[in-house]
Parts: sequence; C-alpha cells; structure tokens
Amino acid sequence: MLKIVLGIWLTIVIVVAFAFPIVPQPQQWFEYPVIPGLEEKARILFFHVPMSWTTVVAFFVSMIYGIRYLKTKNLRDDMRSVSSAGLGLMFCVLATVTGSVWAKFNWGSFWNWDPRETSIFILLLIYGAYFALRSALEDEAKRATLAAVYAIIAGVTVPFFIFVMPRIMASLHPEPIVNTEGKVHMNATMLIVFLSSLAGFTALFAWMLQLRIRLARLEQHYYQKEN
Amino acid sequence: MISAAAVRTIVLKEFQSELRTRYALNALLMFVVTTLSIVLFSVGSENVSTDVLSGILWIIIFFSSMSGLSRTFVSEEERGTTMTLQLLAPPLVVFFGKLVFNIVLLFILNVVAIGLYMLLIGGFAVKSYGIFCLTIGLGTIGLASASTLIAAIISKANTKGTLYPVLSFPIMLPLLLTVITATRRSVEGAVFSEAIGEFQVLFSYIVVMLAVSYIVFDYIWRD
Amino acid sequence: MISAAAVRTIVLKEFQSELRTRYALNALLMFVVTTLSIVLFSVGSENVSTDVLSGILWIIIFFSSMSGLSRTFVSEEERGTTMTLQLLAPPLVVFFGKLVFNIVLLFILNVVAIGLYMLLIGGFAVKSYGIFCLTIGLGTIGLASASTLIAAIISKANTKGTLYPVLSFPIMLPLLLTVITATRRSVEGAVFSEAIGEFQVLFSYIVVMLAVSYIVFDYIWRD
Amino acid sequence: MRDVSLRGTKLTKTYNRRNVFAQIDFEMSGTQSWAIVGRNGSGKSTLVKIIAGLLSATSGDVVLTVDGKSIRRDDQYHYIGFVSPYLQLYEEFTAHENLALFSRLRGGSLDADRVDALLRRITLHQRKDDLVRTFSSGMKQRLKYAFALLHEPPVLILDEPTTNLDAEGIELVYDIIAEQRTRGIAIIASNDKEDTERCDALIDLNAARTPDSRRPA
Amino acid sequence: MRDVSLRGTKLTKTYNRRNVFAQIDFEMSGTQSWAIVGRNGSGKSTLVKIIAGLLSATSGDVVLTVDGKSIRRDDQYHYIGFVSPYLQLYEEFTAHENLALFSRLRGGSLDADRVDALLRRITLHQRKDDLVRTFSSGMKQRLKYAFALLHEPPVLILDEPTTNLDAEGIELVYDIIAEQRTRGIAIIASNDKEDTERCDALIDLNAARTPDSRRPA
Ligand code: HEM
Ligand SMILES: Nc1ncnc2c1ncn2[C@@H]1O[C@H](COP(=O)(O)OP(=O)(O)OP(=O)(O)O)[C@@H](O)[C@H]1O
Ligand SMILES: Nc1ncnc2c1ncn2[C@@H]1O[C@H](COP(=O)(O)OP(=O)(O)OP(=O)(O)O)[C@@H](O)[C@H]1O
Ligand SMILES: [Mg+2]
Ligand SMILES: [Mg+2]
Repeated sequence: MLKIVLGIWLTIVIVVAFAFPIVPQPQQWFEYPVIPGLEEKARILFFHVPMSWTTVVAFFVSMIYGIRYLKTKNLRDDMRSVSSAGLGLMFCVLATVTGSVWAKFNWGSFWNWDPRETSIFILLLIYGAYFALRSALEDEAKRATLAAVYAIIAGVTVPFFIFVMPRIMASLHPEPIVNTEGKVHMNATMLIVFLSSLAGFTALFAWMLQLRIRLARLEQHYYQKEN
Repeated sequence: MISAAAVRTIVLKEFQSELRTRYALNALLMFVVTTLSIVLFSVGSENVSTDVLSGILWIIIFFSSMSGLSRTFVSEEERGTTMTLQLLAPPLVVFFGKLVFNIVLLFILNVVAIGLYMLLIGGFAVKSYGIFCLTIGLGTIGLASASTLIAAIISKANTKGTLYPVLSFPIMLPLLLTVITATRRSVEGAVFSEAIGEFQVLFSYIVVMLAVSYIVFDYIWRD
Repeated sequence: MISAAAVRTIVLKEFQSELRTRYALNALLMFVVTTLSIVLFSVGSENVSTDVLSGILWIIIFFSSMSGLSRTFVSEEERGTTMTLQLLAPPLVVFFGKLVFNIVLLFILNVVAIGLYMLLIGGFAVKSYGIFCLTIGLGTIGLASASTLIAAIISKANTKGTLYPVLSFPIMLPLLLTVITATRRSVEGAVFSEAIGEFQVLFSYIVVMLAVSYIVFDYIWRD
Repeated sequence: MRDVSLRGTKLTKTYNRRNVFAQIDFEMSGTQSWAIVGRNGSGKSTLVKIIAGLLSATSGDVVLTVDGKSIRRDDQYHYIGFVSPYLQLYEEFTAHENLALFSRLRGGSLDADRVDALLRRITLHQRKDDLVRTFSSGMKQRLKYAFALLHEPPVLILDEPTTNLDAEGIELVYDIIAEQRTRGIAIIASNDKEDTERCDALIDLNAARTPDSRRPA
Repeated sequence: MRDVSLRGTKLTKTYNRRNVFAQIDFEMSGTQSWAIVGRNGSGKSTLVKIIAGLLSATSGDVVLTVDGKSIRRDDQYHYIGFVSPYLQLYEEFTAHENLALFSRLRGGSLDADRVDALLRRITLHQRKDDLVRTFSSGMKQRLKYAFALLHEPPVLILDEPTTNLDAEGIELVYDIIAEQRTRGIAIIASNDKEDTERCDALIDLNAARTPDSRRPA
C-alpha cells in the first residue's frame, strides 16, 4: 500500500518537475520563474537537493540508533544503524554524481571545491570511515559499540563544518534557495514541487530503510538456523 | 570522580615508558624530518602562496601526530596491559592521563616542526605572533584531544595504523581548516580582532571534543 | 638455498592475513583517499608547479607505505609469532616472502593513488609515460625493499629504540628525491635519455638494498 | 576485616551468537573460597573476567557489596585483586618500578615498605631492579601476585594460579589463598585439582553448559 | 626411525654479564627422553631455546646429528618440534588455516589427512574453523602440539608441556611424549614433577648454576 502511494507521488513529482516550463515572469500557476545562473538546469534542484538532504537525514538516523544501541545493548538497534548508514552512503554518492554532472554543465568542470561539494565529500569520507571501522572489528558487540561511538563523534563535528566552510571558501553555488536570510527565489508552484520532492525522497528513504531492516533480520534468523 | 594524583601518575608513567622505548618520539621526529625535507625539496626554490605554506605545515603536523599519538592506546592493547590498567584506575583517569601526555608530546613536536619550518622555508615569516602562538596552543590541544579519542577506538580494531587517519581526518578537518586559516592570518599580519572567529571555533571544538570523550570513553575502554 | 614454494606460501599467508585484518581492502584505500583529499584541500584551487605536484604525489605514497609496510615484521614481533616463523622456515625464505608481498602491496597502492591523483588534480598531466611507468616500477621496488629491511630492524628496535629514525630516514631520502625528480621529468615531458641518470640511481639503489638485506637479515632475524 | 559479598544473577555470555555459558547464579560472601572448574574452553576465564568487571556479560549482572553498600563498576577495581596468565605487567619497567606505579595509582602515594615487603615475599627482591622483560615466566607470575595483593583486596580472583611456578612458588600461592580467606573472598579458576580441592564451594562449568554451545571435545 | 643425536658442549649463557648457567654438557641420542628441571629463573627456557636454535649461546655449542651428518643451523627447524607458553600461533587465522599454512611451509604442499588427524587428536576438530584469537588458553596450548608434531620431528622439545591443560589434555601430552620416545629424542623442561619423573635422564639447572649468578630466592 505505502509503496504504491509513494510510487505515484514520486512519478507525479518527476513529471511535473520536467513538464512545467520555465519563464521570465510566471503568470500561470504551472510556470517556474527563472533562477539567475540556473535557467533550465534549475530542474535538477528537485532531485539533487532532496538527495543530499536525505544523505544528511540518513546519517543522523544512523547516529540516533547508535546512541540507542549504547543504551540498550540490543544488536537490533545496531542493525538499524548500519542499514541507515548504508542507504545514506548510496544517496550521498547519488547527490555527488548528480551534482558533479550538473556542475559539468553549469561550471564547466566536474569538481571544484565548492563549499557544498566539499561538505558532501566530507560526508562521503565519514561514511567511508564508518564502514572501514566496522570491517576492522570482529566481535559483534564491540563493532556495534565502536561504530556507534564513532557516529556520535562524527555527528558532533558536523555543525563545525556548517560554520567553518563559508568562512574559508567562496561558493559557486547559486544564492541558496533554502538560505539563512529566508528570502525565497521560488514561486509557490516551484516551492510546492520542491518540497513535495523533498518529502517524497524522505519517505522513500524511510521505506527502503524498513525494507533493509527486515532483510537483515531475516538473514540473522537464517544464520541462527545455520548453527 | 577523577583524582588528580592518579592522572599525574599516569602521565608520568607514559613519559617514563616513552623515555624507555622512545617509540612515539622517534616516529614523530622521523616523520617531521622526512616530510619537511621532502616538502622542502619539492617546493624548492619557487615561492608558494602563504595559503599553501600554512596548509603544508599543518599537514606535516597532522601526519606526524598519526605516527605518534595514534599509538597511545594501541601499545597498551598490543602489550596486553589494557586489562592491567583497567584493574588499576577508573576509565576517565586513564583517558585524561593519556590526553595530557599527548598534549605535551604534540606540543614538543609542534615546536620542533614549526622551528624547522620557519628556519628552512623563507616564504614563511610570521608577522602577528600573538595570533600565531594562540593558534599553535589551541590547535595542539584540539588535535591532541581528537587523536586521543580516535586512538582509543583504533586500539580495538584490527587495522590500527591505516585506520587512524581514515577515522580522524573527517573529525579533525574543521580544526585543521581553522588553524590553517588562523596561521595564514598570522603570516599575513592580521590584527587580533580579525582572527577572533577562528579562536571561537577552536575553543568550542576543544570543549565539544572533551565533552564527547567524557561521555563515550567508557564504552570504548571496556570490552 | 631458498625454496620458491616456501616463499610463495609466505606471500600467500601475508595476503590472507591482510585480507583477514582488512588491511589492504578498506583501510588502505580509505587511507589513500584521505591522504589525497588532505593534499587537495591544502593545494585547493590554485595551480601549483609540477615540482610541488610530483613531490606531493610521493609524499602520499611514502606515508601510505610507511603506515602499511613498516609493520610487516613488527606485527610478527608483537604477536610473538617470530619464533613460530623461525621454527617453520629459514630466514631468507621469510625475508623474500615479506619482500615480494610488500612489493605487490605497494604496487597496488601506487596504482590506485596515482590513478586518483591524475583524476583529481588537473595540473598533473604526464607527458612521457615511458619514464613515468619505469619510475613507478623502480620506485615501488626500491621503496618496498628499503622498508622491508627497515621494518625488520624496527621489529627488534623496541629494546634499542633510537635506531628507527636515525636509520630509516637517511636510507629512504635518496630514493625519494630521485623518484621525485624522475616524476617531474615525466610530467615536463623529458625524453628518455634525460632521465637515464635517475634510473641508474634507482637501479643501483635497489641492488644495494637487496644485497645488504641478503647479508644482514640473518643477524637481524635471529636473536 | 570488611564484610563483602558478591552476587551473580543469570549470567550469560555469548560470543557472536554462540553461548559460552548461560544462566549462572552464585552468591559469595564472608570469607569463602570458591572454585571455578571445567574443561578447557568451558568458560572459566570468561566468567572470571566478568566477575572482575573486565568483560561485560551478554545478560545478567554481578553485584559487589562492601560493608553494606554496592560498588559502582567504575570503583570495583579498588576492591579486586586479579592474577591470570593473560594479564601483563609493564615489561619496559623494572619489578620495583611496576609496583611503585601501581602503589601510586592505588594509594595516591608510594608505600615503599609495603612494596618492599611484597618483593621479599615473592622472593624477587634481589631482582627488583631488572626489567620485567628479562624475567622468566615464573618470575613474571610471582610479580603478578604482588600486583594483586598490593591493596589487600577483599576479593582475590586467581585464574590458573599455579602456572609457571615451581614447588616453592606453589607453596607461596597456597599461603596467599589461605591468608585471603581470613580477609575476604577468594575465587580460584583452575584446571589443576590441587588448586581447587581446598575450596569451600564450587562452580562447575561443564555442568552449567547449555546444549546449544559447542565444546572442544 | 632415523638415528638422531644432540650434543651440547660447554653451553654457557650470559645476559649482560650475568650468568644464567655455565659449562653445561649433554649428549642425547637414540630414543631417550630428557628432563630439564630447576627452580623459576634457573634457565630452563633459555637452555631449551638454545637447543632449538632459537637463541645463541654465549659460548659452547649444540650439534644436531641426523643419520650421521650434522645439520646446519638454518636447516635445524626441519628436525625440531617445539611447544612452549611463549610460542604464539596466528590468531587471525582459524585452527585449520594455521595447520594448513605450517604443512605447506614444511612439506611444500598441504597434507590434508595429517592435518585432519592431528585436529581430531587434540580434540579441536569441531572448532577447527574458529579463529585462534577466540580460543581459550588450553585450546591454544593443544593447537601448539599439532604445530609441533606436524612434521614428525626426530627431536621434540616441550617447555612447560602441561600448562593450561585440563586432565584430559595432560593425558594427551603424556601419550605424545611416550610416542615420541619411539621416534627420537624428547626434551621436557618443566616445574611440574609429574611431567619430568618418567624421563630417562635429567639436567638439573639448580645444580649447574655457577655461584656468581644471582637467583630469585
Ligand atoms: C559536484 C557537484 C555538486 C555537489 C556535490 C553539490 C552538493 C550539494 C549539496 C550537498 C546541497 C545541499 C546543501 C543544502 O541543502 O544546503 C546542494 C544544494 C544545492 N546545489 Fe549543489 N552541488 C553540486 C553542484 C551544483 C551545481 C553545479 C549547482 C548549480 C549551478 C548547484 C546548485 C545547488 C542548489 C541551487 C542547491 C540548493 C540551494 C540550497 O539548498 O541552499 N549544485 N548541492
Ligand atoms: N632477555 C633477557 N635478558 C636478561 N636476562 C634474561 C633474559 N631472558 C631471561 N633472562 C634471565 O635468565 C634467567 C633464566 O630465565 P628462563 O626463562 O630460562 O628461566 P626458566 O628456568 O624458564 O624459569 P621458569 O621456570 O620461570 O620458566 C632468569 O633469571 C631471567 O631473568
Ligand atoms: N573473544 C572471543 N570470541 C569468541 N569466542 C571466545 C572469545 N573468547 C573466548 N571465547 C570462547 O569462549 C569459550 C570459553 O573460553 P575461556 O577462555 O573462558 O575458557 P577457559 O575455561 O578459560 O578454558 P581454559 O581452561 O583453556 O583457560 C571458549 O570456547 C572460547 O573459544
Ligand atoms: Mg582460561
Ligand atoms: Mg620458562
């Protein structure tokens, strides 16, 4: 049931994202405004940003389950934590790839150390470190504990990036749309589509997470049957 | 509750052990000298921007810390003395003992490294010493607290050496970036007020790191 | 007399052990990535001379090898398996086993590192590939044989600790300097004859290293 | 003499989903000596580590009570003496330096007389200024007893107490155990009948083992 | 059965100017079993290491002769089996992987049947695919016997053969020793009377000790 709703929802988002025209002065409800420096390419906003957003969400979900594990010492929580981290890694790669493809057309090069590119790259590193650490620990309990601890340590450093990055490098990114001053470059339509895409991706993440957890649990049962 | 006397004892033990085995100190100095000379050679004659110079300086320091500080807990684990320590002192005493030792060690290292660096690289002349010294001080403490925590984690893992930079780099990056900026400012001769922002970051970083260590170390230390 | 079969067995054992402890796999790759990105951060946007670039490349490789290779014998010593090996195979079999393994490991590492390096750093475009490949090849073997021998010495050094830096640094440096020059030439698109000098150095370096190892290893290996 | 009691309830240890032992209960108190026996791999060392707070049980818990109030895990080290083959002292230090370090960590200051007395008792006094690295297996084992007795712990835990020791050393160990029974609880995990036969009570891990756990034999 | 003999002449070991033992002579041959006894720190392990070629004597030398010709030190490993507490196997490998590795290194190829037989004999067969790291002290000790017997060495050297072993394990060791005496030389260094009482000949290091050497007691 849920997955059907989700499917329809995302289909609509995708269609709408591409179908509606982008015009200088939007009159009709179905028209997007031109965002300086983006023009037609603005459409990727509907996918690229939600992805990176999901990456961040996934990381914090993983961290929270990590904390819960430290409290409960219940390996189930660790399983949830890993599953979330795995998805996060996937979305992270997607965001980077879409981003850099986009960058190729917008800025002419796949990679230039733009603050946001940098920040997502660091997230990539953190995910990598997280899994490297896990693979270096045999005992389940120990692995779960240390992974959780590392997730926490990484978690608390994230805010620093948000503060540090802008201070040290100029952004090529277009004037943030979800920006601090809260002035919005989108008209209602665009915002709605953007937000519904955001919601869609988040829901997608939730669904996939729940799938992975079920899978992991089944594998565990199978393993126990083994011996 | 942490007894200062016990912490001091741990620190002293670390130093004595270090003097006996010279493990960390050697590794540290070796890395410093090697990297420095390689950098020197590769940078060679041409004059590089202060940006890159202050960047390189801290990379050297970061890597040296890798070879030295990362071993504080690993060595206990390898010699099988972790259990002994657990039977002798509460976790936090051990942690702060190691931390203090690391701070001192790293500080010595930094003084040496920076001394050589300034001596050997002409393009690197500090103008505002106030900023510079404060940066070194805070940077050292921050770096040490982060590495102590990471060192504790890797000591339980299989791949100790390689894992350290992998785990610590993302954690230390905000610190590194900040100290690099601050160092650049000091070389460019900025006035104190300009660097205040960096110092705030450094300070809060240290506080956060210590707070986290305080909370999680117990989980790492106990099997 | 050295049995090839035995050497092969040692090499395989090393690999299995590495895979078991996930040394090569995750950690080592993440290590390269991390190191690279550290460099990228410091070099950042501005364009640096090929001099610096080729220098940096080898610094990365040097660090990776240090963190990886230098522990081949230390790990045996720490786990107390040295005696076991002594009871299983003659010294030279052990040495060449470790050596071959180190060469292979370092080679894989270099390929990855260099691949990423070229991919990510625009300024670094190799013109004369002949020189480049030969440099990598000889450099790898040289670095591996040097670190293997040094690793053997370090493993015993815990008693006489000071040996390590004093020893490894002067041994490594000439090699590094030479490969850096050679790499620079390849980037500048020199013709082969220009780099012949470097290759002679590299080649003789390797020969000397192996000869020395062959003679002294027995003394190092046996208490 | 302090009044101590050590209660274990439903102790279960599982490594990667394989039970070592399950649902072990015990209640030690006063001046008893307990034996922990079982074949190789039955879980003696594991249980002993859990009791000493060096390892966390998968489920169940151990409560140490001294003079009526129960001790937090962080403070347990203060009341426990532990000797075992897998315990290592600092090999780069001399015997005396080791004990001095321990004494400082425990008491805050060095109790020179006590250290000296212990060194004599374990008959390592002449060798007190040699590095532990250069000690023989038996000499190391002796030193561990000094380590364990330094703070006169109300609970003394010995895993394989007589390994590496010569006849004279074994005598020493039996003295120590006898003495401990006047001071508090003594827990002895061993494969050697002689070590355990004198004990008041016994935990047999061969019996306690759950069917699903594999055994070496 | 091969005809082996092991001659030690004027063996002296000095650690930084302190004699451990001096002027030890012995002549082992045929199918004898030798006991090496002495108090803790008397030099049993040191002597045993020297005999095995793992340590060089300060003066004097050991000559191993197999089928009439004397063996170079580099090849000695081929004729010697060694078990001791300070010997470690590869903990990141399973029991079976360890033995397979040894078998390959020794014979050039894996002798699967022999490995299997040995694993059964030391009753670790069910656990053969678990990492040695996860083994108990006794299980590790058992595995060391498989390591030592793999190549059916004419000389079998055991230092503290029964440490960490349960009753059943000790029986196994005595069988192995008895068996070795049909194959060649067995050398047993131990603190435990039972281990050494069955031997044909004896080296007592308490006696052999030179006055200038300090002793723990
Ligand atoms: C490798 C290439 C890129 C990466 C890794 C990347 C990464 C990111 C990330 C992580 C975000 C979310 C940050 C946030 O929500 O604050 C983001 C947002 C955004 N990116 Fe990118 N990006 C890339 C290239 C581009 C390019 C080429 C453009 C357009 C010229 C672009 C435009 C935007 C916009 C408009 C947003 C939303 C603004 C906002 O949320 O504040 N990005 N990007
Ligand atoms: N590396 C070393 N440096 C200096 N002295 C050493 C070294 N190794 C051993 N010794 C000394 O040599 C003597 C003999 O040691 P050894 O281990 O052979 O004794 P042992 O007979 O095996 O005793 P045990 O029964 O306790 O095993 C001891 O006094 C020891 O201190
Ligand atoms: N870290 C670990 N991971 C997995 N299994 C382990 C681990 N440590 C111990 N075990 C298993 O737990 C069981 C009990 O081990 P333990 O060392 O407690 O046995 P023991 O009774 O002390 O045996 P011994 O008499 O040989 O010392 C063994 O089967 C061992 O394989
Ligand atoms: Mg045990
Ligand atoms: Mg001995």
